[in-house]
Amino acid sequence: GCSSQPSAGGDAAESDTIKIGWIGSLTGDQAVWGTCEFDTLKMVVEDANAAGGILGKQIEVIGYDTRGDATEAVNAVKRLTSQDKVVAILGPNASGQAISISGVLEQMKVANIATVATNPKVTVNDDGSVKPYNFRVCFIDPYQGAVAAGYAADKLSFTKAAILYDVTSDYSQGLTEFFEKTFTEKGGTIVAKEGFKAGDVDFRAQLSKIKEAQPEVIFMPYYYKEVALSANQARELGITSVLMGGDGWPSDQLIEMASDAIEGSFVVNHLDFNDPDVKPFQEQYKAKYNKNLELNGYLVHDAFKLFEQAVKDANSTDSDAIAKALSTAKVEGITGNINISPETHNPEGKEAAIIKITGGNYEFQEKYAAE
Amino acid sequence: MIGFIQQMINGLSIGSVYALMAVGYSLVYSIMNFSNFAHGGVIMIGSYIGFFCISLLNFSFPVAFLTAALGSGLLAVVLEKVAYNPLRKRNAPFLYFIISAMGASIFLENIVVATIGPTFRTYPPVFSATPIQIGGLTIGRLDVLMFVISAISLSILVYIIEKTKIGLAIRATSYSSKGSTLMGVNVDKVIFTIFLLGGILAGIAGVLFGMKYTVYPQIGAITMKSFIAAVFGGLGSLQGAVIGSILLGIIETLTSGYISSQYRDLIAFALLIAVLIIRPTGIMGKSNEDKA
Amino acid sequence: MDMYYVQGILILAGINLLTVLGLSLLTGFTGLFSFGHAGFMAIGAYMTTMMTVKLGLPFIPALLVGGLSAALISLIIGKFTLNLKGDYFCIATLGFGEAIRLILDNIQYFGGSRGWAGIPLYTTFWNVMIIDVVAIIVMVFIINSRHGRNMKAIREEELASQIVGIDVFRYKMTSLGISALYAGVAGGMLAHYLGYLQPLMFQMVKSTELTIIVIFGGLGSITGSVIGAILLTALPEILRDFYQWRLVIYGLAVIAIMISRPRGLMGGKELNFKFIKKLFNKEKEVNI
Amino acid sequence: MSEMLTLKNVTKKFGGLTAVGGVDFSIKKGEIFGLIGPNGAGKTTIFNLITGIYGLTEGDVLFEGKSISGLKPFQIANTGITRTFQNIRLFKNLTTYENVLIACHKSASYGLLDSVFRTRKFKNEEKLLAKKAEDLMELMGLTQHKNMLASNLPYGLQRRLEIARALALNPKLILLDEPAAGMNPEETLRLMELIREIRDKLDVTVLVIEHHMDLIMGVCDRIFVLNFGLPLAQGSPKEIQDDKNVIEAYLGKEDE
Amino acid sequence: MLQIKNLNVYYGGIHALRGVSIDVKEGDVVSIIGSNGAGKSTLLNCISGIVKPKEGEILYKGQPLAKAPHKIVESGICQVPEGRIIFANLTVKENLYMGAFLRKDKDKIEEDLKGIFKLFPRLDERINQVAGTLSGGEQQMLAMGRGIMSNPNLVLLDEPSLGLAPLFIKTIFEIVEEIQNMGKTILLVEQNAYKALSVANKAYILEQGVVTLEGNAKDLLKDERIQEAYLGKKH
Ligand SMILES: Nc1ncnc2c1ncn2[C@@H]1O[C@H](COP(=O)(O)OP(=O)(O)OP(=O)(O)O)[C@@H](O)[C@H]1O
Ligand SMILES: Nc1ncnc2c1ncn2[C@@H]1O[C@H](COP(=O)(O)OP(=O)(O)OP(=O)(O)O)[C@@H](O)[C@H]1O
Ligand SMILES: [Mg+2]
Ligand SMILES: [Mg+2]
Repeated sequence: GCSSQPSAGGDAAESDTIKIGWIGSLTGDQAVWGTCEFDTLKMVVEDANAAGGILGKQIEVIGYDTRGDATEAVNAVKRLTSQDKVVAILGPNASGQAISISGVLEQMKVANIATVATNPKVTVNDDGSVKPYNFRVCFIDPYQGAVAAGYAADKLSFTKAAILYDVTSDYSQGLTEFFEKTFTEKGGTIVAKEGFKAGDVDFRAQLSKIKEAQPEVIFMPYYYKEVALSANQARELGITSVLMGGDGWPSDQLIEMASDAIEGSFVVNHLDFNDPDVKPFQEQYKAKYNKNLELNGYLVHDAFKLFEQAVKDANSTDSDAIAKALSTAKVEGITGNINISPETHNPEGKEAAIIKITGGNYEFQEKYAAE
Repeated sequence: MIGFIQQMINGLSIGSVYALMAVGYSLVYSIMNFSNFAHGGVIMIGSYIGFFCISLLNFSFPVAFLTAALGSGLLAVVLEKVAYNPLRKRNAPFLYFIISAMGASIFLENIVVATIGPTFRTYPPVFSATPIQIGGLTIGRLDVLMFVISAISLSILVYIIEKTKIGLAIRATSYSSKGSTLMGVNVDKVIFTIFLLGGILAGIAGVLFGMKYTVYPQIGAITMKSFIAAVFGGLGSLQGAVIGSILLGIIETLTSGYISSQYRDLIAFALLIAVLIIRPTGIMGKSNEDKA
Repeated sequence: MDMYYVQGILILAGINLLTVLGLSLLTGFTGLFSFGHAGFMAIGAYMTTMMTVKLGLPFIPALLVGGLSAALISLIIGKFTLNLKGDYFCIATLGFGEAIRLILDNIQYFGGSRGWAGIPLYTTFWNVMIIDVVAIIVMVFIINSRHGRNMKAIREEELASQIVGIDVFRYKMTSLGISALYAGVAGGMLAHYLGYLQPLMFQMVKSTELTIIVIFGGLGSITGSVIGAILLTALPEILRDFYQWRLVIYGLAVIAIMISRPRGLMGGKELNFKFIKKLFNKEKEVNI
Repeated sequence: MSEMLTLKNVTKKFGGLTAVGGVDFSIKKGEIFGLIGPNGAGKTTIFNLITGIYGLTEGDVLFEGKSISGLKPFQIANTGITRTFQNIRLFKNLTTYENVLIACHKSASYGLLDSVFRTRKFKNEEKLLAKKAEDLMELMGLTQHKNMLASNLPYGLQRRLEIARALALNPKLILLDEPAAGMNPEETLRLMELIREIRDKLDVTVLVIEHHMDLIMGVCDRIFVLNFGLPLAQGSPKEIQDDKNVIEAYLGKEDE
Repeated sequence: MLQIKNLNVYYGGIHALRGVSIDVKEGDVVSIIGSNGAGKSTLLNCISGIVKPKEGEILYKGQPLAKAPHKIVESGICQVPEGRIIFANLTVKENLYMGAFLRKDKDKIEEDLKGIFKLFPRLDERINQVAGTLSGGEQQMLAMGRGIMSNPNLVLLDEPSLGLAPLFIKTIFEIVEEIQNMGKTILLVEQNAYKALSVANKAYILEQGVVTLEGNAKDLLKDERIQEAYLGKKH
């Protein structure tokens, strides 16, 4: 027969390995981030295993590609939870996938720790109640948008801002919404708000229009490939405004692709890349994969640390027990202290790092929190 | 006013990007009567070939350019042999060609992801990045180059197709390959030529693209725009493809600049439909309304 | 294989199948090629969800509303574009699909591009199967009637169809409408399977995938569509362990089937047609 | 009112070329009417004008007293005019049977919902359609090729299938564009009988274009001759055969 | 000139030609007569290389015929196909130039073009018209003209009189004779058996894929069986 009774967790407790799952984009236009995230996770897990594993058990990672597609994410999670019987899932690197899997997680009683899924809806329902099996280690869109706007208005004293954003991206739209809200609340004006569509490579039409509005700062809340292209094109058109962005920016690739154009820009980030504590981690990754570490790597590292902590707290490898432990877990990660709030399943009070790009480097300015 | 002129320049330059892709695409369409959705994949490969020639093998720019053009030409020919030729031999309907092309496109994109990796790659600077400035207007050097190359390749192709014997054979074959076989045309050779030319154009486009927009596995996706542009202009007509591309570029920028950038594609699409309602075969398309 | 996981795939295959059936009518039987069916799915998905979430309608009526809205929109689109030939129509539908997505991206009432979360999970294995079976029966009945035959005639030769008195435009509209209805219902089911909606789900790639299934299965074959939907939904799942390589294999598989079986898997034929027919006869006895 | 079809000053220009200029004739009910003329005289164009495939530049076409100009081809077909094509246009990838069956569709009236619910009406009418298609194939001698794809039929049979398909509409008027092309004299003779049979048994008026004079002279009641798009002569076969202009422009001298 | 031995052709399950053997002498007009579906076009298509026989041998000037259709044309065999297959998207003139595709002798081509226009003045009048809009008969003339333009040694004519006005059919057969006088060999498939036999030196009767009768054309013209089956009651 085809009984659809969920049958996860259970027997996993008796085995002597702990299986964890990972999902994310290994193909499609988000593959850069997904690939780095998965690679980093494998590396971190190797280290953990070398150090004796968790509760004396070795850890095994099973990762599946989602192509950035919500439907695929659901399939992958069904497979991870029911067939591979993982005790928790890390990833994915986008909110859409993280939201769509919550039904399966609840059915199978397996927790997910999202890495860079910044949409508030990932962990809470529409009515404000928290989803029992969804967690994350990053701060959320409203926070990031507010930080950027607050910093631009209060610290940099800008009053005229323009926004260029990706209409089709939930991430970009989220940041835009909250940047706009906070910035105007603080007395600034949005002099231009222009959109483009994922996959676009030419932004000169929008930028020409922005140029005419003469903003002091242009907020560019999207990923670094588009950032590089649009920043270069902006400078080409003679735009001299300061550029500002979110956590889609930080990457060595960005510097490579648009070093001059982004000079003097401000970025809201999760951490300070030049922090001496972070360096060894970056170098280890670089040595192992001969690629530069992307932001996702830091966050998946923290997600794993959080998971490790929860298993220890629960003193069990039962998926449900891990989920319970996660909702109060505390851990010190490379992106800051992560204190999961039981009400929101977000890392509360996580401060953002403000970074300025100077001389082709990400220079840490200060920790900054929106009120 | 300056703003408007700048927008026109932007439009023209985006249009010539589309045109560069649309010509190669339209060329294949004009003879095979199907939309070669793998064209974007070939462009992408061309872009990678150029990139590796310059950055890994330290080829000079012209040599790299040539290698990329020939490499893509070769790839297009191989693609034809593998994915289309068997269909052609069986007189399969055009839909099957399209699907085969889609399969090829998925294959190309993902083989690059799986082997070379998904990272973005930046061409080393070949041209001075500083644009030409004329009285407050900016014109990118690469844009000018693209425009010139589109114009040249279009002229050459139009000459070949309309004035030469092989061009005549190409047009005849596009209507009936049985008929032209009976006239002694080596249809395989004609198709080989077409794909080679189309591939070379794709390679050229790929390198220019890579320089302008960086190289990554999905870069071929922009060909969708040139496909639309080719329809705008009238499928199978090379001139139409270029006119459609330039028009689409200008419409897009003017919409972004003066109406709404958020709804740009919606408006461009509405205009496309309007054009097609008035001229069901695009601007330059001949209505090959056959006689009853 | 765990049934929970397998069922998940079957549900998705069933949802895909629903759209593919509609698309098969349009492409396989009427000869119109659409790149915009993900758009109709999107309309169905959002309308159905609006009905269940905002207006509190039960699932099945909501699905009908979703399907009918998609059909209605398709008729409006069709009015303007069905006179276009071949690739021109194809591009028009492609533009439409992208336009729908762009509009949804900008409608904050539906969550914009940030998506719509918290949709109740009404879609189950059984309701998908039942709807599929009904959908297949209805489709086979339509195709094996004068209406279906007229559509085939249009696919073959438009002018000759006119001359034997077939209102080509009306039949194209009918075919488009029915196929959009199917897509709309499928969209609604998808929304209530995932519990989340985002315009991103209805990218052109989705339309492409659907078309690939239809042609993979064989134009003008319902059996082909069924087998194609199951096979091509399952294939990426079977290949899951191959990470990045699975889409490479998928692409190769598509080319391989096209060149080795240039009429698609079923080559326009119906598998065990007699069997299905027998099945229908039984159905009828129950019905009447 | 026995006038079935009337052409009044029918004119068609393609750019500068007048393919048909000021043609007037009318066909009576039950007639077999021949339309002849040299190649490129405009005969097929007249068919295209009558069936609505081309729009008239000038003039009017009346069918049973009512103007049909401006109607769409399918509407004209539904008033009772149908045709065959000079360049055969069958539903190529469908079988002979399906080709005929499709064309029978107007003999049924069940709707989409009837077919979905397989109502009694559906079943009865489907049986009727099948029967009718079989009869027509029998009449045209196509029964043994029932399940062959139309595109694989030999040329001559394709022509007969076109006629069968046209008859399936129960037309009042059928236009045949060179039905005997590609048939040998023997087959042409059979076709002549068939045309008479169509008129007598099925009560269909026939307008036929042909270059086989045996056929035209053998079956037509009246003949209209066109030359360079203009009327050249009109009359009984005898009159036409003896018409000096017609001989000079079209028939040539008998050489035997 | 052309020798066909024991040709067998299948279309899927259909056995279209069953052991057909034919001999064509240089300079002859050879007619092939048969009812619809007898396999006449199939035979010509085999010679042109478009249809591949399952069995059998075709010798041209004593050598096995080339495989690729375009090579066959190169060796001097040209078919004027049934149903014309003109290039509907090209103009009349371009169609004629396509006929001369393999020829290199530019001046001679222009000369031949003039010759064609003399044979078919109508084509001259329509020289820049898109061929797809020509009348049926005009298309047939174009197909003939295009065939002649390739200056072949062996011409395969598949029902050249199809759709032509009576006056013009005469012309077509005059042209056939004229081509023969130019020293070319012709293989003619015709429904108009009377005319076909009148111009031919030799003829074959093809019935359901089998040659049932062959012989001197003038003799066959008098043959009772032929008169009954193919010439109609009178002619
Ligand atoms: N769409 C068109 N555009 C331009 N000229 C056309 C078109 N259709 C027909 N003609 C021209 O009009 C004339 C009449 O053509 P039509 O097909 O009616 O001739 P026809 O009498 O049927 O000749 P045939 O006996 O050879 O079939 C021809 O000279 C043809 O070239
Ligand atoms: N492509 C094909 N597929 C299947 N059967 C075919 C095909 N082409 C021809 N046939 C069959 O082969 C037989 C011979 O056909 P062919 O066209 O050679 O006849 P023909 O003598 O030229 O007839 P006609 O006088 O009507 O032109 C016929 O029975 C026909 O149905
Ligand atoms: Mg005609
Ligand atoms: Mg034949």
